[in-house]
Amino acid sequence: MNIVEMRNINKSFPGVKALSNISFSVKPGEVHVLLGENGAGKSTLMKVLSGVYHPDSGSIVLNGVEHSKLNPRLSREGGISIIYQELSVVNWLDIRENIFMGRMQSKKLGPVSTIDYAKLNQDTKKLLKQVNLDKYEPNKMASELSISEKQMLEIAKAISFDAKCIVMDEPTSSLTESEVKKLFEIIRDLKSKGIGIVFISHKLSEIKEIGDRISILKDGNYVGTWNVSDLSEEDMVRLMVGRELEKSYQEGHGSFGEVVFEVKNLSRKDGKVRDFHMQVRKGEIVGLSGLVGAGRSEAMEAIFGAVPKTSGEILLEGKRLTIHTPYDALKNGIGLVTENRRETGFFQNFSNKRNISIASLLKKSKFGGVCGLIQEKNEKEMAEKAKLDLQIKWAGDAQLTKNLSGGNQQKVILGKWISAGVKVLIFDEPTKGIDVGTKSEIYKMMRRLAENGIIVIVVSSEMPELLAVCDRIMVMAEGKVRGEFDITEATEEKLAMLATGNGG
Amino acid sequence: MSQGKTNKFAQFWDRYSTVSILCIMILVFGILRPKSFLTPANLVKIIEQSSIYILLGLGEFFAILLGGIDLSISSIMALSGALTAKLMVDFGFSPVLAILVGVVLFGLGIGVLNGILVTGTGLPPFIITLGTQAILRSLVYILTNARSVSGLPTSFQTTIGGHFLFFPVPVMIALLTALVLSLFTWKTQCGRNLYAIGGNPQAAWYAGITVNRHTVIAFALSGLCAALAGMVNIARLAAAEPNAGTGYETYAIEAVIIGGASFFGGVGIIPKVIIGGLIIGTINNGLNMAGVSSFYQQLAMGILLIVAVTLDRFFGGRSK
Amino acid sequence: MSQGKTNKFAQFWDRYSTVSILCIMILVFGILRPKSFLTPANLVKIIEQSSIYILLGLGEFFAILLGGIDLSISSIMALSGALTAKLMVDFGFSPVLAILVGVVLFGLGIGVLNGILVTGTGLPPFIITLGTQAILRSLVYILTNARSVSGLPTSFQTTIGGHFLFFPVPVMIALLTALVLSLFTWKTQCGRNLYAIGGNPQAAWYAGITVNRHTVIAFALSGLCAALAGMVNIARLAAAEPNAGTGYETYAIEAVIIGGASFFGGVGIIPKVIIGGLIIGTINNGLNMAGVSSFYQQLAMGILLIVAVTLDRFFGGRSK
Amino acid sequence: AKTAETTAAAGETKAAAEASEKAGETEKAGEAASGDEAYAIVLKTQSSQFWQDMKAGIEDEAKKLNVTVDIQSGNTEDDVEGQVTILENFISSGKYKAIGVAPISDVNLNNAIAQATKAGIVVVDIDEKINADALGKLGGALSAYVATDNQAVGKMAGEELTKQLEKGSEVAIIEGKAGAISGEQRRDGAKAAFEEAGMKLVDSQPADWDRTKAFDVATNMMNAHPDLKAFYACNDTMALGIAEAVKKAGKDILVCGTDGDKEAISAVDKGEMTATVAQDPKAIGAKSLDLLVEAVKNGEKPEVGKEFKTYGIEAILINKDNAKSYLN
Ligand SMILES: Nc1ncnc2c1ncn2[C@@H]1O[C@H](COP(=O)(O)OP(=O)(O)OP(=O)(O)O)[C@@H](O)[C@H]1O
Ligand SMILES: Nc1ncnc2c1ncn2[C@@H]1O[C@H](COP(=O)(O)OP(=O)(O)OP(=O)(O)O)[C@@H](O)[C@H]1O
Ligand SMILES: [Mg+2]
Ligand SMILES: [Mg+2]
Repeated sequence: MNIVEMRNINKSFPGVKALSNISFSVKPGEVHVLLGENGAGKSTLMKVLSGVYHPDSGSIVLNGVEHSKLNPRLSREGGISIIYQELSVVNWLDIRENIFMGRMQSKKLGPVSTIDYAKLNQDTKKLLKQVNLDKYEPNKMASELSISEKQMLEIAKAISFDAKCIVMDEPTSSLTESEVKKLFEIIRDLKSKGIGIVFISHKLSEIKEIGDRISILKDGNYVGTWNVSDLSEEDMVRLMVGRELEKSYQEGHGSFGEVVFEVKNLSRKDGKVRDFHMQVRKGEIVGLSGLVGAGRSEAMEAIFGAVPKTSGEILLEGKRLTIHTPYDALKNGIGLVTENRRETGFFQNFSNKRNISIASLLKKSKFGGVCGLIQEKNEKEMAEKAKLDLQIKWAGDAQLTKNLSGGNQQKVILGKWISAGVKVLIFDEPTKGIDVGTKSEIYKMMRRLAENGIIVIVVSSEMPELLAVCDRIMVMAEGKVRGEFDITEATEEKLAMLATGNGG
Repeated sequence: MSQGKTNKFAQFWDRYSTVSILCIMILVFGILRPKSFLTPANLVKIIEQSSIYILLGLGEFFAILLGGIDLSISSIMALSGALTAKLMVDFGFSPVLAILVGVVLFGLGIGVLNGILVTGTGLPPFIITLGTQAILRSLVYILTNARSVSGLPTSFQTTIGGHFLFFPVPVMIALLTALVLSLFTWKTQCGRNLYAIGGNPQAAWYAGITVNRHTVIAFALSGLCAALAGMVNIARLAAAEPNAGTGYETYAIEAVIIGGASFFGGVGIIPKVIIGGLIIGTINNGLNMAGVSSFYQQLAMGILLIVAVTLDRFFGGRSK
Repeated sequence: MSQGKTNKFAQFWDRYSTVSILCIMILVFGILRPKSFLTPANLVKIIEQSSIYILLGLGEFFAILLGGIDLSISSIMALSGALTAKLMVDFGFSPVLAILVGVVLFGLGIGVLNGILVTGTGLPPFIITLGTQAILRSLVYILTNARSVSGLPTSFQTTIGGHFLFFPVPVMIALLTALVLSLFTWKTQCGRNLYAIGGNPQAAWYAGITVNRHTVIAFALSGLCAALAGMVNIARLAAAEPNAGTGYETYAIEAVIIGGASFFGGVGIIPKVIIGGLIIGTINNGLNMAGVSSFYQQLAMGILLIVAVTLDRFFGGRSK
Repeated sequence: AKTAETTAAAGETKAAAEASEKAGETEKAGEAASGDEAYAIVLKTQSSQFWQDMKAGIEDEAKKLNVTVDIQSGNTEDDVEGQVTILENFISSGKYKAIGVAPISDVNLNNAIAQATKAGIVVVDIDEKINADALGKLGGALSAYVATDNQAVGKMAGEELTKQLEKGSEVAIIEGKAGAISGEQRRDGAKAAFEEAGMKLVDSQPADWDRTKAFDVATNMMNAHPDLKAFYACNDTMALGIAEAVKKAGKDILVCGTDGDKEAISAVDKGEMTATVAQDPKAIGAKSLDLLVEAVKNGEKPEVGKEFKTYGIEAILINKDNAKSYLN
């Protein structure tokens, strides 16, 4: 019998049909993979299951009980536990309170029931051990954990429910490799206890490794369900994108011009980056690899002037640049596509047009962006051009960027920097959470930029990505450059060895 | 929360909610007091009386646009008025010079100070301006020794407090300020940047916007508008009062919020602030005209605030 | 912004900043006025006078904990006080019954109403409670016809306004309330849920916490504490004043924020609110004792607010 | 307490004469009082001219009598609790044997006064008439009451206006803040005068003692009642705002204020205002201090229920005829 049975679910948001007539089920002890492009409706389907969204029609059977409308509490009582795509850790609560949020063990104290912290500590310690976080005490503030540790905390929380079905919405996108291994161990253990898992990821190799069955969604429609072993990675891509993806990653031409961009002994005030240096030649794409926390994003932020640095020289086309703020960087033709689109990439209250034009306008302005006039005609042309160049799919240049899918948001951000005519463009995790189709488009775009003489630097935690787009890959660890490989000699193993500090 | 409201009414309301509320109010008061309320003279009066609320609202708008708030505007209004009056009366400054020093320089200066305190400490503007509100009010008392300053030059009074082509000059000042600020928000880089910062301060920083500098500018504009309100006020009254404007920051906030700006920043337009200010003026005038007892006036104001903003929340698209 | 401050002083300050500020203030006033300020009688008076700020601060704490604000507490304080007084004086209720109806039921009820308005409309608490502040104040005037209500039963006065084992009863009430609420926030599920909601409302909702219900509870507590302040106040004055508490929401907010709570929600503890309230009481008392003119008292309050919160911002760990 | 009220009523008529007569006597009292006696006075606020003048009057008198006096006030005219705190602090400082109070409402300081009585401190009531009944019940005692009778003030203003108006003319009142007793008494006095003279009171609204509000409210009233002939304002701050509104409206409407602020007197002199009923805050302040000093000199102890005297400081009508003489 299925532990979860969703039938004919329909769900619309203003202007979008997110789910049409989707049915979905989970059997005990299986890992059921959900696959689809960005915006296909995976997260929405799971949020319907967890009661965050109410479906327009359709029914959900949990434990043999039929529901037409759930809420998070009811869903949990029905045996569902979920790790949401967006982290839901409360920074100002400690670990145990995060795990047991809203359902802490109580004991009677006269007429009132009070929280039983002793019991809570015990339970927490057990869970932390399971997810390799036992170096922390249960009363450690969650704010002191790194992003990937927070994700592990979410996993601990999810397994603490004794749920019959655990949903994991892109749990691996912010985990390190060893943590992914740990997670898979946990999943296998849960399976053996007869717990059903829904697993969402854009990383096809992971799906092959851990999945049992796979359901594919496309634009809110149901494509089909298969056994994972019956599909090759190519099949998956074809089914979710609806066409064949040509193996697109063409390599660079091997021979490059002189060094045009150079960073020398860059150190940050907070010590997260020390003595960083890099050289980029004309037409070359340089990648930056390393473990989470190695200081790659931090180095890029420092180049970009977003954080104070204590030392460092930045040279572009032989000229020394003075960069104290992102404004200075922009003025000197440096752009940064940040790691976190939503928080630092674009303006939720701005239309596509405005999001694209902002940097170019700023670049033309004076006195720290204070003086300058706006010509709307110009803006419109700029947006139109970006749309054509980058093949952005939008309903119009006046549509709010926040209503685009992740991939298209990313393209808008790209459009912003390209319109500003940057000479150096730094990409930080450019394809995080972006589906394979869009990914290959973005790779092509990077190559095109490099061919047009723009310096392209790519920071990524996904080694296949770096191996696919870069001409040279540098490795960082503990805030320092550890070494570099030409693409012809780089392999995942070599990169990993250098990143973890073994060999060189 | 959204209930698929793609119907005509919602669209209409989204665009015209604030104007509609104003019209409904005028209609209601017009029906209640057809002879006294709906006269051209009274309507002009309403606009004149609203000019201070509009000016204060314009300033507050910039603080709220950044997702902050400026509680000190009422004190700035009083201090600037008192200073300008003192300069003319006790120090013999010419009106032009007094306005330059007491309104423009002072207003901008004190606003810059607010801005520097906010950006320098990183504290919520609510706290900083709560502090400066108290400090500045106390400076008004110290400056004036809690006495009103009268005997302003006639030329000052008849120009700023007078009429120009039938229209009261305070109205002209308010509308002109609104026009300039509208252009500023629509057509200049700086204005655009303020919206960006209000929408997402972190993204603004990463896009190359000098966030602190712009925050200071927003508070400077707030200070300047408050000082202009102070100038209009002393011209209208022909005197500067130490207690002037006490509690008026509330009117300003109401004007901005009723005008559809979001408390979370990044949303709102100047023309709607004007309507917001007119709404405040109309209620005050209408309730007077209708002879509503003062006990009930606050009641009406409170209910109106909640109802207007709720309507906007549910049918308007903007203030989410 | 953090500058690697792992030194001893920072750690100490993080924990004891609020207490330290209080101690410094007591020291300063003690040196200025050794004979009148630092007497046991005066110190007890300070605590007694602070009891209203503490009670209001305790209520405000819950609104701020959720990342909101409650501006209506001053009006609730006045209305509850007036109602309770009327019930005893005009309707012959026994004190116990009057307190039950006028303080407990009324305070909770009006708080629940605030909460329902906030959750039902989805509007910022600032706007809603700005509205209810005006509405409730106007109801006080209507209820009392803007006259003070005196002639409270002696039993009421001597109990609530009197002493118990040397200690003024208002102090006992404030401390008892603080104790209960401390336990509530530390030891109960509901209390912890409030922190979770304040820290990350979406995460709380995902975790199955009934966010709306808890928001209503927070405002109910705010209302109850304000009503208790109203009760203490009428007992202290031996009368209910229609203007009671005007502007006191500011003191409450200051007490909470000086006490280190964050305006963004999710951070803060009750004991520090008590210290915050004591700080407000000490400044008021100390400035009186030092014979500072009322002009300069506001000045001092404003500066102190900014300085205290800035110190906490730069050396304290929590209120980021 | 009942008897107190009756003697108070009787005392009122004599008061003015007594006040002037005693000038010489108090001088002697001053000599007798030793230099380090300290007195305290709690005022309503210091943020208006009336209270500033009263403070000045007290300070001048203190210099004359060679005593020290500490004067404090609330931050605003609404701050009923703030005043209590101040009075309590004065009491608990233990420095004072006699304290003067100008309460915001008729009862807000009662409980604190009762504390003063218990501490053996003599209290003189200034300006706002305390509800003596309620005070007595709480065990508080007053030594004297110094004020101008606000109802009489309003009446005087009303009569001055009606003198210049035809019977049946439309008149309006601009009140202070809702609930402020002194304002209400003035309003009631003016109302009575208008009724007696057969005027038609068309509107009476508060403008919160605020000049801008008074300006706007008056403008609106003139629009609503085009035949309006006169305004009475419960203080001069508002009267000046009204006068400005009248001037701007280009109408010929009488405006009478209250308090006798310098600015108002000069407006009367210039014909911009019709009249103002001046209280003499300096005299009120000085008299209050005299009484405090005298009580201490006489070793007076507070006695609950004892009758206390009322010293009425006469209000002065200032109109065009005598305005010059008050403008030094
Ligand atoms: N809160 C919302 N309001 C409006 N539309 C939404 C909302 N949440 C999701 N959608 C829309 O529903 C559709 C499905 O989105 P969903 O997040 O489920 O995609 P997804 O498959 O999880 O994509 P990804 O792989 O990027 O996580 C999209 O078109 C999205 O825009
Ligand atoms: N509020 C909204 N109203 C209308 N459509 C929306 C809204 N939000 C999102 N969408 C639609 O949802 C689709 C995907 O949006 P969404 O933000 O969920 O993408 P995503 O891929 O999940 O992003 P990410 O990978 O960064 O998490 C887009 O087609 C967009 O048009
Ligand atoms: Mg998703
Ligand atoms: Mg995604």
